[in-house]
Formats: sequence, structure tokens, C-alpha cells
Amino acid sequence: MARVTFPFGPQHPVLPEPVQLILTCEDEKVVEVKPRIGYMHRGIEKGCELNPYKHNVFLCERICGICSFIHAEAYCEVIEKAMGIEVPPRARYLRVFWAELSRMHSHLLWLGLFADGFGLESLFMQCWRARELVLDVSELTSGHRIIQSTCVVGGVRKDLDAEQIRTVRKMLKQFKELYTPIFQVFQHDRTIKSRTWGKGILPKDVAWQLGAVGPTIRGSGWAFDARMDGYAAYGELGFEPVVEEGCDSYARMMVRAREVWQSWELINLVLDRLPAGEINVPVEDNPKGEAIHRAEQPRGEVIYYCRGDGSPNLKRLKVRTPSFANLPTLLVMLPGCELADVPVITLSIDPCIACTER
Amino acid sequence: MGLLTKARVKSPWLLHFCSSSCNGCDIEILACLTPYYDVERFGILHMGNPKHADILLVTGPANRRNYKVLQNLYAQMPDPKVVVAVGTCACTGGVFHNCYNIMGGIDKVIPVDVYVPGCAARPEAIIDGVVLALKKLRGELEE
Amino acid sequence: MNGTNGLLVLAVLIGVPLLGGFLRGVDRKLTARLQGRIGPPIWQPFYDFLKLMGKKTLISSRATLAWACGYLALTLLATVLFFLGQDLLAVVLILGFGGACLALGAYSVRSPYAHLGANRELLQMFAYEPVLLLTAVAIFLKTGSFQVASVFRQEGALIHSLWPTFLAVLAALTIKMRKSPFDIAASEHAHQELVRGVYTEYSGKSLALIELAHWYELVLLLGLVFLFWARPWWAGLLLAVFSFFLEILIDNILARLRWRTMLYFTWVEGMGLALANIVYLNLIRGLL
Amino acid sequence: MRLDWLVAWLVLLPIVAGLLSLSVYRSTLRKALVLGTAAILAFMAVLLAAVTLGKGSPQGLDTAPWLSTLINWLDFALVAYFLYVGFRWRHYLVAGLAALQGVLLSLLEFWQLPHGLTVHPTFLLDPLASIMVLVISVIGSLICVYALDYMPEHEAHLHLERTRQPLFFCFLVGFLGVMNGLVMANNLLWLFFFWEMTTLCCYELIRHDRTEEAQASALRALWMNLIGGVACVLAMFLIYRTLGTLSLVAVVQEASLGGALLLPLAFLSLTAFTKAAQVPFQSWLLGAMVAPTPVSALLHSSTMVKAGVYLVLRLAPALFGTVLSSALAVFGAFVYLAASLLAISQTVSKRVLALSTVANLGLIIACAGINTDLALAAALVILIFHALSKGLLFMTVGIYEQQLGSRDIEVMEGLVNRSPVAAVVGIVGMLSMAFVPFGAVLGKWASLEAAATSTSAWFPLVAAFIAVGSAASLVFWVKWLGRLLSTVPLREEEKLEKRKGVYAYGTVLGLTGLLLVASVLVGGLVRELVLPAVTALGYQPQVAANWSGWGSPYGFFTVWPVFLVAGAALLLPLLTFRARREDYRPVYLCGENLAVEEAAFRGIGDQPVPLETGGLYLSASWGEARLNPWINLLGLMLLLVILLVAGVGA
Amino acid sequence: MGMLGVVLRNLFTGPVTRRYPSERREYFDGSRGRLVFHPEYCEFCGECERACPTGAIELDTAWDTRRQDYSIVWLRRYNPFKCIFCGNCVEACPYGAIELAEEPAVPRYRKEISVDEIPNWQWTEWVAS
Repeated sequence: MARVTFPFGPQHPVLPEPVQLILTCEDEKVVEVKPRIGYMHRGIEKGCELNPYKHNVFLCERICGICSFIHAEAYCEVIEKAMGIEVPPRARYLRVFWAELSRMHSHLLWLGLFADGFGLESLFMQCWRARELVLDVSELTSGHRIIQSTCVVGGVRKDLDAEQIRTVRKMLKQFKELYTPIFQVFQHDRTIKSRTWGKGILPKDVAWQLGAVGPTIRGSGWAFDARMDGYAAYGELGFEPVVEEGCDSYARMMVRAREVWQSWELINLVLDRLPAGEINVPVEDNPKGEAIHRAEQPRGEVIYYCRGDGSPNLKRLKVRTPSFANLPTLLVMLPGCELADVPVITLSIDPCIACTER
Repeated sequence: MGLLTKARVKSPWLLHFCSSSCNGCDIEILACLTPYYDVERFGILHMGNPKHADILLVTGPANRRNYKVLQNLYAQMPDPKVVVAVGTCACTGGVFHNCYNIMGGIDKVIPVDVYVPGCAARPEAIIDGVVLALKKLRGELEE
Repeated sequence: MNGTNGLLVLAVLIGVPLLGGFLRGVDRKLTARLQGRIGPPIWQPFYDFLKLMGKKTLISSRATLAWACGYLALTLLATVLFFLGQDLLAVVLILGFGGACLALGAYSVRSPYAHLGANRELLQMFAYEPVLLLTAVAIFLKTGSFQVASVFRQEGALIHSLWPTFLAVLAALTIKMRKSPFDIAASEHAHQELVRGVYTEYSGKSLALIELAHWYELVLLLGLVFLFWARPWWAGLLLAVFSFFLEILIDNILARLRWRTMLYFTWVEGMGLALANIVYLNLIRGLL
Repeated sequence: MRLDWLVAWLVLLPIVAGLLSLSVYRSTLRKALVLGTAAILAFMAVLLAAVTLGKGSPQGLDTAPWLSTLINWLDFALVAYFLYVGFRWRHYLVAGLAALQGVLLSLLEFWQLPHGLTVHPTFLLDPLASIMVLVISVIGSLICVYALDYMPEHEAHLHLERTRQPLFFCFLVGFLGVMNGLVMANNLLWLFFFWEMTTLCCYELIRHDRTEEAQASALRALWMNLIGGVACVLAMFLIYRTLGTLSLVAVVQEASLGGALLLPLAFLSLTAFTKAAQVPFQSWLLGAMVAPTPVSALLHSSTMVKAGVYLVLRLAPALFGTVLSSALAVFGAFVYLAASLLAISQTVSKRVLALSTVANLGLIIACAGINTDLALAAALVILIFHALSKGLLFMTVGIYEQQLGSRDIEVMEGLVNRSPVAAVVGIVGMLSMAFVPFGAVLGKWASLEAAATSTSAWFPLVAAFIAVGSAASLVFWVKWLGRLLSTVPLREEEKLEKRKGVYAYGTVLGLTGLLLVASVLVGGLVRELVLPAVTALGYQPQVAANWSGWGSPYGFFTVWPVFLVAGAALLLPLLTFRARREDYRPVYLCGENLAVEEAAFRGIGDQPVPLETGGLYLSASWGEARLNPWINLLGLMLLLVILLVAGVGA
Repeated sequence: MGMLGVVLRNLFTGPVTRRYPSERREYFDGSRGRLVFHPEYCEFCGECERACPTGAIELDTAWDTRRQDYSIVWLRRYNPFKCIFCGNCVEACPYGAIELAEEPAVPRYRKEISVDEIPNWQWTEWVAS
């Protein structure tokens, strides 16, 4: 039997980021997968120890440009925990606002790339078209399309005024009109189902054993979401995780597609209930001691740990990112699949190499 | 402007390589292809393959691990070709300047024709950068 | 070959790529519009072609260029024979071997992506070649000759009795035009697992030649569609335009399918339809 | 030269030469013997063709009555030998079939046939026979010459104490004489004798290496062919009962009388199918691969299996318009499809070739079943070109095998760099099997046209089978070609052609030249050789052939322009396009490529990972294990249907 | 068949493309684009240099080569190709000398560093104080 061994990545049109999967195929069947990572390693954790801790917000934001706000938020929260700072309620709500905005744009981006992965280019275009509206909201409220850069230790940097809230509500309504047909396509289209249904099965127990997080594990039937902890304002918004039981690529896709709606509702809820008051508290001294914080990124749970000794520089910052936890599931899902399913399955965990390798 | 030069300027196919960026510029490059910005207006197609590409868009700084990949891709592109460094970190290393695995901007590794600042570079800036690159291409060809 | 034929050959050699390139431009423009974009100018394919011709030559293997030439030459020959009204079966066979040249070019350098693409190209050939052969047979049953010219001697439109075959041809057309759901060997846009599949190792001039061959192929296939309603001529033209539009639409609303689905679809549904059509026509012929 | 002398030379010379070679242990002497025989045989075959084609009408030839008696006794000797073989190897199927054959033969000879029956004529020399003789004597002789180079090296591999070449050449060269006799025989009893002789030769040649596997394969070939023998005797019973003679010509001429002959014709077809390794019997031909390559080449291209299709073609006029004819067409087309599908999943080169042979023979049988002038012409064209190409391919595969030490297609990767001459020859052979406008594809084209013009209600099925089968054959040929072509540019590879055997390379190149000439001049070939044969069989060919191609009343295939265009397109760039070393770039490997000639990429730990590339086999879908039961079942059912149809028709 | 409706609607409602170089869209208020420096307000306090996470702003002094008396000029070097446009310096500046414009920074062929002379700080004044 003829075998084909070839590198899938680092530069590959299906993977926007450099990671290498050494695939061995027999005809069209993948028989062996060896991942090779490390192309994206920059040394951010070490870099964070060299910067004043307040500047690290900007560096942590750029661990990953897609979920950048949530990185910044998680960093700020872990520092605030270490320093014992109480963030004003308006800031907590605004953090949810931008975090959910990030989640929406990340999921839409992923849905588009996923559509491209199974060769439906016009659906990719539609997803990204809807995403532009989300980015407009982001730019309107934070000043930048993707790197919001609004989170600082002690609160947020920007506030929403009534005018902005009105515009945002209008845009969200537009978004709903645009996203409804897309959602239905993802849910019902037969060719999409034939490409995703039953592909990349991650059984419920295996998902737990491998420590998968985020939509990957929620697609395997676990209600596992760091937002259930109720950090920021999630505790006050009545958050319920989205769970699918299918354990396949379709289930993971539907988790994300439905989470877009969930985020949409959360944003509306935040806008309804936005409390008045300050948006940040002044922070003067330096972090001392250690703290740990979990937050939910679009790709899953991210864990921040920091240790300070009272100097402006942190002694240690450790980030455990969701894609790092999800990558091992690929080794379960890929062998035995067809070559044509490799993009679908690989993308179904939404790998973010920039996060993984920092 | 000769017909061939015009054809070259009108039909730039691009290759995108994410060197070690944060993804911010990468998704903005992809956003350029989508309905709101639609760079196919200028004949730009996103090729996944260096052998078909005319413009290399690099995001992110060069790091010690994948600079070889970048050099390989550059070598595989047939002339005439231009390189656009997209985003602050591709130009100088930007916010990652003090991370230990970063070599700096990608001009440390391959010759760069156009630098696009921004973190992340906006689609408008990327389009401007590509247009500038095409100007350079045309200028080079007419010399 | 007499003077008129000579002129016709010349017209085909020059006119067909112009028409084909234009159609590709329309294709890209229309695709863009369906996606809510503006899209490239109509004559974009010509720019692309010229640009590729002007690229510096970088090669992986000398043989790829030769096979690209072979693909172009055979496709061109098939087109010329088609427009000269020659044997349809021969045209289909020659076209098939043109496709094989493309695969051989990809095989001739040890590149995994090109090889996997070539494997899939072979699968595609496996899917559409029988359909096209049976189409020729079905047309024969209706016209009593394999000559393309005989279709024009036929009274009435073929599509009245050959509509199931026509549907089968549409399936083959999807594969030949490299449209979703069957663009498995090389997608029009690059986001697929095989990068550019069979075209991965072609670059510059050889890629330009392949692009040119695609133009010939496109016109040839639309010509085949045209035959189904050759009289009056404008009806055939409308049919061809309609099929062209339909293919673009299908491309934009369906996901890329796997090779098994492709074979299943073209054989069971495409060939089944053509076969049913042939059986039916044969029955009629037997009765009359 | 007198015709009877010519026939005697053609039949007896190889047999005598074979017997002589039994006592020849010196290689120079053997070379002289084989070369001389080959040269004379080829010359005689051309002479025969010139004579028969010149005469216009078929020529009959009678022999002395004592010869017929001798043949009868030799028949029994053969049966006795097969019986011995059956008991010697405890293969009771062989023994049983041989016994059955003996009983039936005795019944026929001593009970049914009157004493001293003479059949007039004993030999029939018509264009069909002379085409067969040409194929056998020219290509077969070339293969025998090729074996002069192959066998010493083959035996060197086996580490034999004493060479077995005398025995080998005895059967190899003798085979040609037997085959020549077979295709010229008109007396069915003679035909039967030659038929059983080919079975014997085949058995002995397959078991030549004396390994366990070889013996098992030989026995399988034997019992399958014995089934054919039994069917042949049964057919003779029935024919004599109906017609009162055992002349093949009479069978063909009298067939229009009624359905009474259908059953014997069906039995004769069954005989032909066993010999031509059609579907339920294909396994003997696949098993025969264990024999030395010249044997495979001989079995596939010019002898043995060709005997089967020859018989079907010979009988085709007798079937004209019958339901049996349609059944043959469906059966043949089915075999074509099934064997082509099976060939896709094969990795062993000789098995691919074997299945392709089965497929092409099926196509010839389908053509005979379609039974029009065009179909018969197509069948003959396929027969000629298949013999040329397959002989060439087996011989080149033999060369590869000795160079590489393997028969695996995957191992042949990049052979065009390592063994350029042999690889190019092989490529030409494969192209001629699969590509326009070489003869085999031309035959395919004509057979499809013929199928479409057939009046049978079954033709849509036939056409569909041929269409899918032809696409499948394209898949496996292109895949294999791809393996040969797949090279790493700039890499200095170890050349395998250290020793270019004069006989091996000479015959291979000669056959390539013959193939190319025949392909280019296919119009003339059809006009001068094929059409007269079709006419002589009793059809009125409306097929036209001119210098540039081949036409039917329904279409026209131009050959020269395609050759010109494709040849120019493929060769001109190779000849004119020069690349400098710095123009080369490594293949696309996602940016992790190394130097051009490395063919590796950087993998884990920055270590180079060598590239592996491979062809398309789809063994999960079209693997033998999965398809074989179905195909055999269907083939068996079709055979039963054929017999049933004939029986009911009778 | 949901996709059919979507693409047909797209076809008939026309493209949504922003024809960027020919038609420029209004940026939102507060978009973080180009960094604009007003040297006339600058007091050379160094807050921006300290606030910058990438070291894109440098305050420096140099010999004024335009004058013969070896006087010193106060310079602010700003490298737009290092700047991440976070706005930290804008917030840090007590004098409102730095501002973020809405349009993005422009691409260049070369990484030009912009050097501004601070007019508030002159050689003579420094001597006088």
C-alpha cells in the first residue's frame, strides 16, 4: 500500500497560523498524525517579567489578536486578585460587553474559516460580512476593530455614552437580520451536514480525559464553561452554557453558531442593565503575592497565574491557553479520517497557535 | 506603461504568511478579501502557494524558529515579486521587541518593499500598502 | 482540409480563448456578486494570463512544462475537432487524455501535494469520463451519427428526448469547470487541504498554459451543452448561458464534497440518468 | 513456396527446435538455435500473410489420414499425462477432470465417430489465421529471444545446481508451434489436440521454478483449462450429432440453419473463456505471475489467452443475430469493467498487467458479441495492439524486476531517472495501452461506436460497461505512469542500467519500434490486414480507413493529427526548454523544504523527514478482497445464463 | 437551500463593498489611528516615553548642527513602525500634546522615524532658567 507522508503546515492556506502536522496518508485515508509546534513562540511570558506590570496589558492583549480583549481582561483580573482591588460594577459590565463582542467576532471568523474548510466560499464571505458589523461596534465603542485595548488594571479605559448605546443597539438589530439566515444554513444545509456530521468524533469520556475545554468539550456534552464561575458580571446575567451532545464536528460547529446568539443576547442584556458609576479605580501600588484566575475565551478556558514581590515587575506570569488543552484531541480525531476531513476536523477545535505558543 | 506591466499591476496574487504575529493582522488580511473590502476588485487573489504568488504579505516579527520557513517561501516565489510587512511587529518587532525568541522585523530575514504600520493594521492600511507595493513593482519594471 | 475549414480552425484557435477568458471573467464577476462583492473587472483573466506569461521561470521539474503543453495541445485539438463537426466520441476521448496529461505533469515531480491532487484528478476523470462517453452515445442514438455536424442536420432539439442525459452532463460540467461541490482536485480558491492540488507545482508560463487550456475546455463543454438545443441556434445559446449560470450558482451554494460522494453522484445519478435515457431511446428505436 | 510446406514449417519448426533444445546445454548453441528459429518463423509468418492476403479467398489444406490417427492417440497420451499429474500432486480435481475428459473422449472417438473420419480441410488459412500467426510468430519469437537474456540472470537468482533452461526453452519455443497449429486448424479434433497442448505447455512453464507456489499456480491453471477441455469435447459431441462433421468452417457456415448449434457454440465459448481467463477463471492467469517473466509475456501477448479470443472471433459469424451473441457482448463488457476495476487496487506490476489483459480480452469478446463489421474490426485491432503493447510491457517489467529486485509499482518510483532506456520503453508501452491515438484506444473507440450501433436490446449495458471500464483503465495506467515519472530533479541517482543485455534491450527496442510504426500506420494496418480478415469472416465491412485514420459510417477518428499535436507538444518543450540549475526550486512543502535534490522536509526536531509519495490504489473500495466475491459470482451467473440461454434456444 | 436565498439576495441587493481608495469612509469618533504630536504643547516631561509599552517614543537632546554655537535642541523621536497605537501616551500626557487621529498611519517604503523639535525648550530659555 502506497503511503504519502507530507507536512501540513507551517504555511498552509487552511491554517492561518504556522503549525505543522506531519500527515501520513494511505490513499485518502490519514493513518498517522504527528504534530509539530513551536513556530509561533515569542517568549511573551518572559517578556512580561521585563515590562512594568501595567504595560503587560498591551502585551497580553497581543498573545492572541482574536480574543485579545479576554486576554487583557484575564490579566487584569488576576492582577486585581493579587492586589485585592474591587472593580466598579460598570467596569465589570463593560468588560462583559467587550468580551462577548470578542467572542462574537471570533466565532463568526471561525464559522467563516470553517465554511472555507469544507469549500463553501460564499458562506465564508457571508460570515465575515456579518462579522464586519461586530467589528464596527467594536471600533465605535473601543476605537479599534479587533484589539480593543480598553481594559486596564482597575477597570476599563473607555465608557459608553447614550448615543453610542443607541447606535450599538441599531447595529445589533442589523446583525440579527444578517446572521439569522447564516445560522439556518449552518444548522440545516445538507452538504454541510454531510461534511461535518459524524466527522472527528470526540467521545464524551475521552474529551474529559484529554482535558478539552471550551466549545470542544461542550460539543461533547459537558457543560463546562469558566463563565459559570460568574467572574466579571456573568454571575449577575444569568449565564447558561451552550451544550451539544453530538461529539462531532457538527456539534462543535453548532455550539459556536449558537454561542453567537448567546453573546448577542448577553450584550443586549448588558446594555439594558448597565449600572451607572465609575469605570475604574486608581491603582497605585505594585502586585505582591500570587493569584490565579480562570476566564472563558471563545476557544475555551484560559488560566492566568501571576506572582509579584511588590516591585513594578512581575516575578512570574503563566498563561495556560485553551488551544493548548484542545490540541491533543486532534491526535484522537485525525487518525483514520479522510484527507478531505483534515481541515474540517483540525478547524473544529479552532486552534489558536498564537495562544498556544505565546 | 506596457501591456505586460499593466497586466502585472492588475493581477497581483498574494501569499500570506503568519510569521509569529498575534493573528490580529492575519484576520485583517482575510477581512480584505471579504465583501466589505473585496480586494479582488484589484485582481488580487489569495493563493496559498508561493509558486503562484506575486506579493508576499508577512505578519508578525521574525522569530528564531520560523525565519527559515519565511526564507524558503520567499525563494519559491518567481520574480517579479514584492514583500509587504503588515503590522507594527512585522516592521520592527513592535510590542514583542523584548521577547527573547524574536529577531525583530522581518527585514532582518528577507528584503522588504513596503512597511504597513498599525497594530493591528486596518484593512484600509493594508490596501494602501498593497497599492504602494504595486507602484513600486511598476516603477521597477519601467526602469 | 479546404479553405473554409482552415479559416474555421483559425477562428477557433483565436476566438475560443477570447470567449473562454471572457466567460471566466463573467464567472468571477458573478461569483463576487453572489457573495455581495464587486469582484474583478471582466477582463481580469486576461491580465492574469499575461502576467503569468511574463513571470520569471522557476521550475521544479522540466517535465511539468511538457505535460502542461500536452494538456493544452490535446484540449485545443479536441476543441478544434468539435467545432469542425468531427466525431464526438473521439473528442471526448481526446479531452480525457488531456486531463490525464495534467495529472501526469503533477506526478512527474515528487511533490506530495501535487501527487494527492493528481490522484484526485484521476478520480474526477473516473467520474466524468463515462458520463461524457454515454452522452455521446445518447446523442448518437438520436441523430444516427457520432459526428457533431449531424446534430445540425437533425430536426428539432435534442433536449426534448435527451433531458436526463443533459442533467448528467451538468454533473460532469461541474467537475470539469472545477466547481463546488466537486472541485476536489484543485479548487478555484486556495483554501483547501491540497493547496492548489494538481496545479501546485506549475508556475509562471506552465500555469498560464493550463489557464489557457481551461478556457478552451470551458467553451468546448458549453458547446456540448449547446448541442442539446442546436436548432434554433439562439435556444442553444440560451441553454448554454443558463447552464453556465447554474454552475456558478451551484458553486456558491454547496459545500465541497468528498470523492466517494462525487463518484456516487456521477455514477448512480449521472450515469443512471444517461443510461435510462439510452435504454428508453433504444426501446423507441426497437419499436419503430 | 507451397502452402503445405509453409504450414509444416510454422507448426513443426518450433516444436522440433524445442525438442532439440532439450539436449542443448551450451548457451551459445542455444542462442543460435533460438535466434535461427525466431528469424525463420517470423519470415514464414510474413510469407503466410502475403500468400493468404494475396489469394483473396481462404485456403484449405488437407493432411494424410495417418496424421489424424496419430493426433487422436496423442490426445489420449495427454489425458493420461494430466491424470498422472493429478495423482502425482494429489490434486483430485485435476485428476477427476482429466478422467472425465478421457471418458468423454473415448466415447466420442470409439462410439460416436465413425472409424477413419476425415474432415476437410484439416487446416484453414484465411486472413484471421494469418493475423494470429503473425502475432504469434513475430511477437512470440521476440519474447523467446528476450528470454535468452532473462533466463541466465533468473537462474543466477535461484542458485540452481544444474540449469533447467533446456526444458524451459523446449516448452517456450514449442509453444509457438502449438499455437500456430491451433489457429490454423479447421478439424475440431486437431484444434482440441493443440488446445490441450497449450494447456500442457502452460502448466509446465508456470511450474518451471518448482517452488510450492509455482506448482500450486500451475495446478490451478491446469484444472481451469481442463474444464475448457471438457466443454470442448462436449461441444464436439453435439456438433457431430447435429452436422455430422467436425469442421469449424462447417459450424460457422451452417449456424444459420437453426438454434440446434447454440448449445455447442456456448460450450465452445466456455472453452474459450477458460483459456482467455475470463472472469470466474481469471485467477489462473493471476497465479501464472510466479513464472519467469518471458512466460508471462508469452501467455499474455501472443499465445494461450489469445487462443481463447481467437476461437470466439472465429465463431462470431455463427452467432450472428442470436441471443447468445448479445449474452457474449454483455459478458465480455462485464469482464472488461470488472478486471479494470480490480486492476486499480493492485500494487504488483505484473498483476496489473494481467488484469489489464483479462480486461482487454473481455473487450474483444464483447466486440465479437456485438458482432458487426465494425466490432470485429475493433476486436482485431485491439488484439493486435494488445499483443504488441503487452508483450513489450511484460518484457520491460521483467527488466525492471531484475534491476530493482521487486515487482512493486511503488518501487518503480522515478525509474525514468534511474533506468532511462527501459523506463522510456515502458512509458511508450503504457501510453499505447491507454492514450489516444494509439491502437488500443482506437479499438476502444471503435468498440463503443460499434456497441452504439448494435441492434441488441442489451447494448446500453454494454456501452456503459465499456465506458466505465475505459475510465478505470485510464486511472490505473496513468497512476503507474506517474510512478515511473515521479523524479527528484537534480538528484544524482544510482543508474540501474549497468548491463544492458543485447537480447533483452534489443527485443524490447525492436518491439517498441514495431509498436510505434504500427500505431502511426494504423490506417494502412486496418485497410490491408484487418478489413480483409473481417471480409473473410463473412461480413461486409463499411468501415473505411485512409492514411490519416480510421472511419466508421458514423464517425471518424483522425490519428495522424493527434500524433503530430501531442508529440510536438510533449517533445518540443523537452527538447527546446533548457533550465539552469539556479532556476530550480524545491517542491511546495509548506515552507519547510530543504534543497531541491533532497526531497525531504524539516520535521520534528528539525530532522529531515524524507518525502513519501504514492499512487492511488483505493484498496478499501476496490480491493480484491472486497470485489472478488461479487465479481466471481456475477461472472459465474453470467456464464450460467449464457449456457441456459443457449440451451433454451436449442 | 438556505444558501440559495442568501446568494440570490446578494445578487439582487448589490455589493456592499466599501470602494476604499476611491470612496473613503468616515471613521468612528475615537478610532485609534495615526498618532499626532503637537510639539508646541510639549513640556518635555517624559511621561509619554515612560508610558509607551514598545519604546516607540524617545526623548533626546542633540547638538544643533544648524547653528554655529553648539547649542542643544530638544528632540522627540517617534517611530510609527514601532508604535502599537494603544493610546497610553495620550492618556499619560499631562499637557495634551499627543493625540490620536482617526485615520490610520500610512504605509511607507522605508521605516522613517519622525523627529520633532520641541519649541518650548530652547537653548536660550534653558540657559536663562
